[in-house]
Amino acid sequence: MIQTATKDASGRLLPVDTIRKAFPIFSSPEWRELVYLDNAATTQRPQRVLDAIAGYYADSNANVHRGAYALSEKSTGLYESARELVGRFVGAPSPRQVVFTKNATEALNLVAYAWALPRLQPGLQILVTQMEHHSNLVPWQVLAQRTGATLAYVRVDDSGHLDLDDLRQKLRKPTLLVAVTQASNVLGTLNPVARVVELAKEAGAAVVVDGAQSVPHVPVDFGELGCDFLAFSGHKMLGPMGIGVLVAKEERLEEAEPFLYGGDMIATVDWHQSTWNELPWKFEAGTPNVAGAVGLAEAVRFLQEVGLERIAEHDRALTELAYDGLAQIDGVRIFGPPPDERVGLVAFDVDGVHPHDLATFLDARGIAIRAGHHCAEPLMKRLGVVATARASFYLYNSPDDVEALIEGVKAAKEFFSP
Amino acid sequence: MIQTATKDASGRLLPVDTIRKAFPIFSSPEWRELVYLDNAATTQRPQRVLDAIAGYYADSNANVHRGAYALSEKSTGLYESARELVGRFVGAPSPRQVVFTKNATEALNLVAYAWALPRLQPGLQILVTQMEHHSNLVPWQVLAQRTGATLAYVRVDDSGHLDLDDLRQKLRKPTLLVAVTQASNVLGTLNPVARVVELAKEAGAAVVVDGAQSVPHVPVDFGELGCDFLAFSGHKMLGPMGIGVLVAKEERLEEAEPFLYGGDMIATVDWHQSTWNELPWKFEAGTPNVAGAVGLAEAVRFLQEVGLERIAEHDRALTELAYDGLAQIDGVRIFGPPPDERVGLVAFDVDGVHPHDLATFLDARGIAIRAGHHCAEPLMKRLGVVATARASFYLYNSPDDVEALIEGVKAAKEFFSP
Amino acid sequence: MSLEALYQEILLDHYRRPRNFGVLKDADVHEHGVNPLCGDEIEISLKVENGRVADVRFQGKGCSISKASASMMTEAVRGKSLEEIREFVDEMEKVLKGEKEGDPEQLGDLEALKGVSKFPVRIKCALLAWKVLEQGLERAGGGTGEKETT
Amino acid sequence: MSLEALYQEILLDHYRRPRNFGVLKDADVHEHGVNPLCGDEIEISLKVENGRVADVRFQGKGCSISKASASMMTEAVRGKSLEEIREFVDEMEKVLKGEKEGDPEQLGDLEALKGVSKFPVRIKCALLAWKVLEQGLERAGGGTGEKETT
Ligand SMILES: Cc1ncc(COP(=O)(O)O)c(C=O)c1O
Ligand SMILES: Cc1ncc(COP(=O)(O)O)c(C=O)c1O
Repeated sequence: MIQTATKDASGRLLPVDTIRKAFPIFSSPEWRELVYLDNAATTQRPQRVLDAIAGYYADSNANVHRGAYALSEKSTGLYESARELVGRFVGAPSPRQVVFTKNATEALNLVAYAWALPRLQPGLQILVTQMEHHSNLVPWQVLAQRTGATLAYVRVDDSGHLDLDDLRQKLRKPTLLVAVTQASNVLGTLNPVARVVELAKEAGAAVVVDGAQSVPHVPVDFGELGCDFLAFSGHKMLGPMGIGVLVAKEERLEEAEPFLYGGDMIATVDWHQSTWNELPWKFEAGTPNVAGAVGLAEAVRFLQEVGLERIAEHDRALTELAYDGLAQIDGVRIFGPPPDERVGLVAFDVDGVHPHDLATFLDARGIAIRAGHHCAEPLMKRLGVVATARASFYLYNSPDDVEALIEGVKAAKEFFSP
Repeated sequence: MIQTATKDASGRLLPVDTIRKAFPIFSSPEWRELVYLDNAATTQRPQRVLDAIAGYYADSNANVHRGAYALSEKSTGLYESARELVGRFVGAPSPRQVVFTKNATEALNLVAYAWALPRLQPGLQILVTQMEHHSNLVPWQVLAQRTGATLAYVRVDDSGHLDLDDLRQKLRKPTLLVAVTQASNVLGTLNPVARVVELAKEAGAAVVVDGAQSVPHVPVDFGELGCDFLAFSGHKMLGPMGIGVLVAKEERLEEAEPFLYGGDMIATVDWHQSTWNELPWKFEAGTPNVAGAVGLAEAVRFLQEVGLERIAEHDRALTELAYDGLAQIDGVRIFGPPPDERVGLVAFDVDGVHPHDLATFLDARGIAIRAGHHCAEPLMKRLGVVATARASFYLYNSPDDVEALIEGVKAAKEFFSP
Repeated sequence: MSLEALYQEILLDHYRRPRNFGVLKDADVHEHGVNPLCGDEIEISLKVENGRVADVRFQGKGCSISKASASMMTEAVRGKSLEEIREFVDEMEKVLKGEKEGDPEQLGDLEALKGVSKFPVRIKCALLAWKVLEQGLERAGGGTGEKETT
Repeated sequence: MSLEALYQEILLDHYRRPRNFGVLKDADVHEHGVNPLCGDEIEISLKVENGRVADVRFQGKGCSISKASASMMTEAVRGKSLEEIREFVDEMEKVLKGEKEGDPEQLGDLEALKGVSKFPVRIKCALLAWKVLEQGLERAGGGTGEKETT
């Protein structure tokens, strides 16, 4: 349906006009003209995904796993094949290693509560990078406080790269785990996760990878990364809200305690003792979001048809345009590495224009960007700012969108500090 | 839209034919003839709810709370007004007391981790009833094991009622909390929660009410119950999967630790210390299921239009029919109190026919019931069975559905133990 | 899939009049198993002689499928070596999951279980007795012929 | 809602040339506040005499709205009693939330903040300085006129 073969003149862009037709919001009367550049927060959804959700409810809806009737079997089949598909998409060796959660944040908290908490103690260290999103940071901060373990930060250098020497250095202390984002939601930096994993393994530490910004935008292979845990969210990759994923090494899941307790995650319940279900259901308590999983599977199919490589290329082409255009504006400072070392987003500030004012100003011109700390306050401190503006791209954004952004920033400068 | 004024001949039933038209699954080619009697597991969804979800994605979709642009403001507005509506539906005094979770199970685990865990210690007791669903039981079992607190059970008598004398007796020991379901998903029993709360308060214990089976079926008022916590699930009340609710006293939420850590639940994050957001967001980490909340709000509107009183009456009329019809079959044993003391479900067993065989047999006749332990293994032990069959009703079920069930049970008896 | 295809006469017969029902007093192995899904329980007692099943009994509560499957199993495994049984259990699992047709001659009465493959949630019922048997054999010392009572 | 209605000339003027910017050396109250949403920070120093604001300064980082609001505030509260200020803050909150029209004469320059009510996420920016002021007054002993330095 989506023309992936036709490349545009520049040879790197996707056929945006065709793609936009697949997304109902871009033909809604209210938002037809919207330049939506907040994709790192959440993406829009194609009609196909909405149809998959509604279709599930209209002809397959029942609770899963325990129903001895055909409708429940159908629902269970859809749920479990969504798991297989989503798992394969990120190179999970087996669906046993794929746990559905409500979002990436829950997936990361699951790792914290179920695996890390029982293993932490004074003298042990958790390493996080200075560029983590709060979701891959605050859980570790709290665990450190609760257990007496140490929380230490791996430095981010001035160019927005992870300081691997600092990591090597810090790994000399006994370390339970390293928490690292594969792609920063502020700097855009694509971290060398496989290398981080190598160093961590040598030091006997496990690695938790936050894939919230990478899985939607670049091909990710869990096996190749070699990490212990990988978390991501459906809503940042064209899927519905309310569904996230944790992929993990089987061994880690086996040795972890359960996290949420209740229906479906048990094998047997006696008055004072219970035993747990097999993987991955041991970690899925209560009625799961079957429709969410089905919707996410459809989103993955959509992404696969377009092709992750091509999406990454498209993102990068737009990022280059934005980077170059913004860099030329007097007083604009861009945070993070050059465009070819990042995913499709650019965070920046404008001298004399507060990011919040910029966002409001652009909003009035129909351009949606984000302003704030982007749930990465420590990184803001590291960068010496309180907030930045951020534009983030996806497969339905065009060079015109980038142009509108650049013109908007210029006009804002003129308006606020002429 | 729904004719709530027209009562049928019996005067107690809803206009089922009209209502069924609102549910797409009942006009799907595959399930048009389905007699769906597994509503206690999950309900079907009206088209309006599906439209609300798709409509949200098509013209309001953005991340909430932090976006300084109009689309995000629209999305935030919808999310927060869904919270108000759902809160009002169960008599929550303020939206600050309404936390969205992914299901009732997460809501109950939230209470366990965030409020109870830091307060439990050896010498303190958790009281649960013998009729709790695993979701309001296993979390407490595990907390008791972890903290050295005692888990004790409040007796269920042979008629399926809570033994209040036993509760009074057991409350003599220092008790942190009493966990009680408002309606049993096996016995159907509607527990005298307000009375339980009175007794518990006298003893200085908090009360956690599992409303998963009551909120969808009878009018529930959080203030009148007087309990500290009330949990329920959207998918059991015509809403989408992936959304649940915890309503709580403000004081309890204020004094509780956060549960999931990450984006949106923080006020400030420093390198080694964070502070938390206001209620209710302190408990909502990561991107919430906005579409789920919007869908649940639409489901609540649907239920309000029909009227909870009328739904309860309809359920009861069907339950009486089922109870009386089944009781007349030789070898059928019904668990729990008489129909006028229960919500709309009947669990039973049939001499010589295993519940699983019965479910498969009925499925072949197009009747979906549940067979098993219904996530209540301890209760099964109390009843002296390993499994039961259960039929549960809702506003789209008709006397014909009940008739089909009764005839099916008779035929199964004939088939398996002639 | 019709009910009659699942609940064949021979299956119902084994359910109503289970063969080798009970406990072996002088068993070498007692093994117990549960299907948490439906609460079915089964206990198998086994006498092993020269590495072959000399005698076997089962008892327990369960649905028609788990009971009939257990009953048929007791008839099928007598005289078989532990190695043969293991292969047979593998084979049965594939047949029940619909991954294999199976050899009618070898299957005998067990042929009647094939309908289960069309009812995914019931496959566990049919497999329960076999899983417990396998577990018991492993505990008894596997294919080495060594014995151990539990 | 147009940009011009939000960013009125007078607001931009307060933003670009904030009034009473700085710190009071001999202040009775120093109060600091943060808007976690956007990282805006503000510090207010206040001299209180006979239960009335004798002098006031603010400094901090922030967007145009929070800065202009702070700047206008410093002009509006001078000479006011703590009780009057409290009422005024209540009033401002209602005006900013669009719940009330407000009295143009009383508002003065602050009238220019009314456009904020159409931009829900920006209301917090406009309220920040006022919240910090209120907090400082409370810390200073509330309406009782008692003083306390922090
Ligand atoms: C009484 C009761 N409590 C709790 C639950 C758990 O609900 P959920 O699976 O939606 O978390 C259920 C439903 O299975 C229930 O019947
Ligand atoms: C890098 C990163 N990690 C984690 C998250 C959290 O994702 P979610 O809010 O879906 O749980 C986000 C998105 O906000 C993110 O950008």
